[in-house]
Amino acid sequence: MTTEILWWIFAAAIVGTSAGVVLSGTVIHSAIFLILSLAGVGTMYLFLTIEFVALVQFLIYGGAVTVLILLALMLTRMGIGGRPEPVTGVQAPFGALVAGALMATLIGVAVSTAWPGDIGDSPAEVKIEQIGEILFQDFGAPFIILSALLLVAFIGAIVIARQEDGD
Amino acid sequence: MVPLENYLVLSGIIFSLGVYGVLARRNAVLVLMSIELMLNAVSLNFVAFAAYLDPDLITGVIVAIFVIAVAAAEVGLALAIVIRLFRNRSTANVDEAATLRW
Amino acid sequence: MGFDEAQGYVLLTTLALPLVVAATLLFVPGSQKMAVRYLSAINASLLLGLSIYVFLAYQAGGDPIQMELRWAWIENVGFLQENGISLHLGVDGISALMTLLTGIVAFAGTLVAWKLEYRTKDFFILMWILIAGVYGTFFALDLFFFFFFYELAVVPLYLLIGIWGSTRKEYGAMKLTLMLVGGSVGIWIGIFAVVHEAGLGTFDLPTLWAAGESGVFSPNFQKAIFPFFAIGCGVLAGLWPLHTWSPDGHMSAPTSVSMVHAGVLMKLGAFGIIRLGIQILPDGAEFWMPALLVLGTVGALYGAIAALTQRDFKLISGYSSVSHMGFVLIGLATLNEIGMTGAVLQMFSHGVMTALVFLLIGALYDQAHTRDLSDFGGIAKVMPLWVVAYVVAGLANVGLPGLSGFTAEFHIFVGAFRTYPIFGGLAILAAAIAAAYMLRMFGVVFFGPLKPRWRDLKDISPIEAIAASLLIVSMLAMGLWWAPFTDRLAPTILNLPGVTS
Amino acid sequence: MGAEEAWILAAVPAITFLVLAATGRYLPRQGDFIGILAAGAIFVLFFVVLADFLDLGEAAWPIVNNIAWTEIGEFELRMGILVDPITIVMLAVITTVAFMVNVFSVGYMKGEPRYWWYFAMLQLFVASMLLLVVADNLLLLYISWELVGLSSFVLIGHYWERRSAVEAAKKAFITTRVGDVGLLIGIILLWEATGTFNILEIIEAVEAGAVGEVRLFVTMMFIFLGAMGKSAQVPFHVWLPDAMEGPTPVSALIHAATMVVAGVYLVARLLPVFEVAEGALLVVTFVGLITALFSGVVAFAQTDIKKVLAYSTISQLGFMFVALGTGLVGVGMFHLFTHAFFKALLFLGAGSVIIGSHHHQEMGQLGGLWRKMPITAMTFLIGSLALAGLFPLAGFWSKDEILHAVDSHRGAWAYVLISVAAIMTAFYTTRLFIRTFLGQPQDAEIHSHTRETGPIMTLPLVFLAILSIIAGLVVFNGVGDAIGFPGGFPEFVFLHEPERFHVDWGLVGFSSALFVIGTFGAAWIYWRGRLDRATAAARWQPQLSEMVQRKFYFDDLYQFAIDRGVLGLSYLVSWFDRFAVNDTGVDGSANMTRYAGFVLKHVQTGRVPNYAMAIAVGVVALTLITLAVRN
Repeated sequence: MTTEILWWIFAAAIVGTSAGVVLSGTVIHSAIFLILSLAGVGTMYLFLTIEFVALVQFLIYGGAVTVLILLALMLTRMGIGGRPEPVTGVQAPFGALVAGALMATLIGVAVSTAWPGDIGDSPAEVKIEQIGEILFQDFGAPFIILSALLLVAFIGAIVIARQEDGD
Repeated sequence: MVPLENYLVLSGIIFSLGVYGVLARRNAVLVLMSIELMLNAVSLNFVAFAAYLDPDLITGVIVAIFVIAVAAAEVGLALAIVIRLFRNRSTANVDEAATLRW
Repeated sequence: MGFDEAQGYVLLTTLALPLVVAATLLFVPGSQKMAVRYLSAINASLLLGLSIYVFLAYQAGGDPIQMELRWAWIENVGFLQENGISLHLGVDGISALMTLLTGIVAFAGTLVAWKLEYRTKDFFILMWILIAGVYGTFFALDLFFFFFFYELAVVPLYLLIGIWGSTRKEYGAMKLTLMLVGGSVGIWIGIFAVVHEAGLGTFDLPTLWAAGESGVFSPNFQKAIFPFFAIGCGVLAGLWPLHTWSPDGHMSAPTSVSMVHAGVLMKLGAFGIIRLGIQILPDGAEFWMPALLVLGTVGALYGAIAALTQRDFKLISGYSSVSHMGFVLIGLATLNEIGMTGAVLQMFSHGVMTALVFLLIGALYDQAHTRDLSDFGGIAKVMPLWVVAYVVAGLANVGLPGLSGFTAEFHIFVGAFRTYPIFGGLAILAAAIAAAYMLRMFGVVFFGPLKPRWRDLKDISPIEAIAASLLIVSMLAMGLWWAPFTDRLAPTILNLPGVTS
Repeated sequence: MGAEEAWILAAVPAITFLVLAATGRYLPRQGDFIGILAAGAIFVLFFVVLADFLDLGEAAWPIVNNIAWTEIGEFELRMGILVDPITIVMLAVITTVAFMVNVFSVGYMKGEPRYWWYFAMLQLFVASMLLLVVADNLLLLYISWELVGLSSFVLIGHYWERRSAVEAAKKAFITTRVGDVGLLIGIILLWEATGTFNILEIIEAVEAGAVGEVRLFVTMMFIFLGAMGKSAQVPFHVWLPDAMEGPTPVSALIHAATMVVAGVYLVARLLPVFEVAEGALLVVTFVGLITALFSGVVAFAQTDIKKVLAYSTISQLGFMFVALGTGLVGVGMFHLFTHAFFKALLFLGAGSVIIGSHHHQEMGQLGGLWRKMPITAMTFLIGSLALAGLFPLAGFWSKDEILHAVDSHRGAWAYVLISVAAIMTAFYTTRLFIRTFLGQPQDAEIHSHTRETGPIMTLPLVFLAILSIIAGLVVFNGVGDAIGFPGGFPEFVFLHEPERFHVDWGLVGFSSALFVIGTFGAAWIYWRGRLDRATAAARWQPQLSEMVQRKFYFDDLYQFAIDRGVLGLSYLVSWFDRFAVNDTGVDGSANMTRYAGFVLKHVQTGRVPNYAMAIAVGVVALTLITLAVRN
């Protein structure tokens, strides 16, 4: 029972912070909301008893990604002051409409579908060993390719962002 | 206990908020953040399915890990582009960058 | 290795030789123009020899398809089953004759390109790819390779015209390529529809023909699919009103490309109508043939009438090609033995005749740099051989007995009268108009007083004369003694489904 | 060699043609002697064939010899030769005239351009003409029919530096080709009905009633179109007078004696079929009559010697058709036979005049040549009298036969009209002779330079003159018997029953009366080169005179039809092709595509949010559609 109440609280927090990300007028606020939202999703993984993913979520998202974003904000001097200008584009109302429709669809599908298995049960516990085994045995090749992708992406990022002569 | 539907609905809401952000906001960094929201929603979906429907073959969890890793790469690259854009055009507003046009 | 199989390798050699030469030419330095020319000339002679061999070795009384060779390529994969896609070669009477035509025209075309100076090597590479495509289409007994080679023949044209052409070459090349490729789309759709409907998981033509005869394709299916083949191939065959690439394309194309194009490539279209349309979908052919007949007749008359007042040599030839290919369609549309034999004879006849015409126009244009009829006058004085050759070609065009045009047209007329007398009469009328436009051109250009500015024109060179005489001999051969041709064609054609005697 | 190998007659000049065309220009004398040798050879060979033919005897006629040519299913074609009395008559005419013309040409064409080519083409013509008359099937006949047309085209256009010659050649080829369309259609229709091209088999089948009445009539009309074109019958006659642009010996050979009678030959050959086709022969008579009268009138107003002769030829061809129209093949062939000699003579005589007077052929510039060119004048006189029908020259007998045939087979109307035509013949012939050879020289300058031509030209004239005198006598039974034939001409060439010729003195008197009226009429007007009466006649009826001089406006009408009709249509079609089919249809669709691209490119704003929006809308829409479909 306690878990459920906690879940609802966290769920509400996630929705609130996510809304904060997209609605907030200041970019720096959005960034902070994003950190909170990501952390909230991390707790959701805890609720699902998959601690490893939660850990990864906290470390990588909460740590690395948000730091990157903040760094970018600083480099582009966007978060700080600046001219007051509309934060949303011209197609914002239409975007809201589409997003709303999408939300309605997704919720509708989620609720109306009869999911197989006994949904009332709590989720199965997943051990880290299990994840490790599957990750390194069944998904060995994708894992390696992924690491290559990361490498390429970061080299690419460096190349793109590098200050060139004459810039 | 919390049923599967709750997770799905939650992830749907987050995803839709992300979509709204992508469609509505002008700032490139914010668009990027919205994309992160969407990715998170998807990860949550995967993990929830994995935990409820397929506890033995926890492929969904693996996918979530991959998503996080790819997201990290993507953010790095995207932010580099944003910095570049800002440096060249002094703006990070996506609707002012129209070089994709014919 | 049995004899017939060994002959299959003759076909393979004929097909591969131009490709090998094209590949070899890649490694010849572009500055070595004479080497390129000699290599091409040797290749052309070999191909001519092989083509003559294929034609003569085709046994008139034997199996319909001879010299078969099959190399399996993709089978038992996905929906493909036994012999799914295989390099299946073979000739029947029709393709044997077309092979001969290709050999002759390619040989003549190569000789004519002798004096080409601009990017000689690239020209010949493309030319040989084109020729290989032509041979491949005539040999292929597999729908996939049929289409593959068909496209292989069509695509180099764009470059050949675009790079080496004249008058409005980009326009001509683009129009020609777009229209032909548009037609190809129709063929491709048709091919897939047929393969899917047959459900045999194979592109093998003989298998599909057999399937067609056992009634796999319902009449309604045939009626629905036949137009794809007929129009798709018809574009290349100059089917009215999809002919307009012909005058413009010919006007732009360089001489030897015009020769090969009008001489052989247009025949691929008619050949495709037989191979794909009539042979796979006889019921559809029967249903649509009256329409094709009307279009053919309109084309025959229309081309002839339009040619009456043209002022450009090549436009006259372009329109007369439309007219002559109209005869081919009339012949095919009769769906009887004589008419269709005539149609195939006409394909050959028009091929050599039009190749000769373009050869001569090219020889004149190279010196005069104009093709306007009214610029000329009395050039028989300075170019007697040229004029004699042109008159021979023109008379073949007119359908004068003793030359191939008559043999072909006569069979078409007889066939047409058998099924559709009125259209037969109209076809004869179109042939009579041909006399008017040809003689008009003769009168204006060749005869009358010689205009002083043309006093220094030179007659055709020995190399061109060799090419021209080969073509003239072919025309005379068919015009005087046509039994070797009809003997090979008639059994094949009677063997086609839905063809009456 | 016997009659079965009559094809050799055609092969000899064919080979000569190849030799001359290939090597003629390099040979001494440009190879003219080869041409003469070949012509002489076939002239001799003809007698060999004839002897063999007569030896074989009537029972063996017609002699047939053919080989398989092609076979396409049931469509079987055999090519070969057919020698029967009609063929023999044609062979006699062709070989004789061809020989004479070849010899004459040596003199006439001396120093002319492309001398060797001229001789080569002459041989090609002779070869095709001989092939035409020995052909045993209509296809081979059609092939050689076209080939003679071709050689005629080339020879008319021999002086192709002259624009008028080129135009004339073109006109000749195209006009006859219009008729040939009919001929080819007719041949194919006959094949459709009988399943064969073989002439004898066709006749047999038709007589057995294989073809329906209406169909047969239509078919024969198509075939007759071909004959009309080749034989220059109204309204296809326009090419023949223009064809006089060719060298004069060519006119003698092709446009008087041989090629133009191919149409007559064709009708004679298929006469049994025409007979079966109800009404077809009436049409033949009718066309012949109209032509005979029409061109007789036009000949009055011509001032060019060759043009007069050309219209005379047209008129005489009309006579032949009239004769065939009565169903008497012997009569028609007989006139063909005699006409060939005296008309060739007249043309060659005209050629001699042209050479003698240094290329003048307008009667207005000649006159009084009698003294200057005695041999030419004498032979020309014989030819003229034969043409006009003086007893007992060749033309008299054949014309007599025609009158007789018309009298007995067609009504009085035809008899009257053909008599009028005969008077006209005598009239224009006399006019031609008087104005050319008698009276005062119209142009003293020309007259003073005129010389008689050499023996190479006068000898053929003399030879033909002799033939013009005696050729008519073969009509007599006794003459025929004496030289080995089964009898006189009508007993040799006949359709159903041989007919013995009897002199009908009443008819002789009538015919001579026609001759006298015509001749003396012309003499009264033109005697001694006076033109005042002729001018007075012209002034009396200026419109009529104008009409005759303009040849009843046929040429103008055709020119109008071609310029406004055919060429106009061609411009229309070309315009349609360029603007409707190409610019609108083909380029139009290309431009549509381009325009669509121009318009639709604005969808590509280049702004990422817009694209994202599109994606989102698409996703939502697809999801909803999927759901809708699934439920």
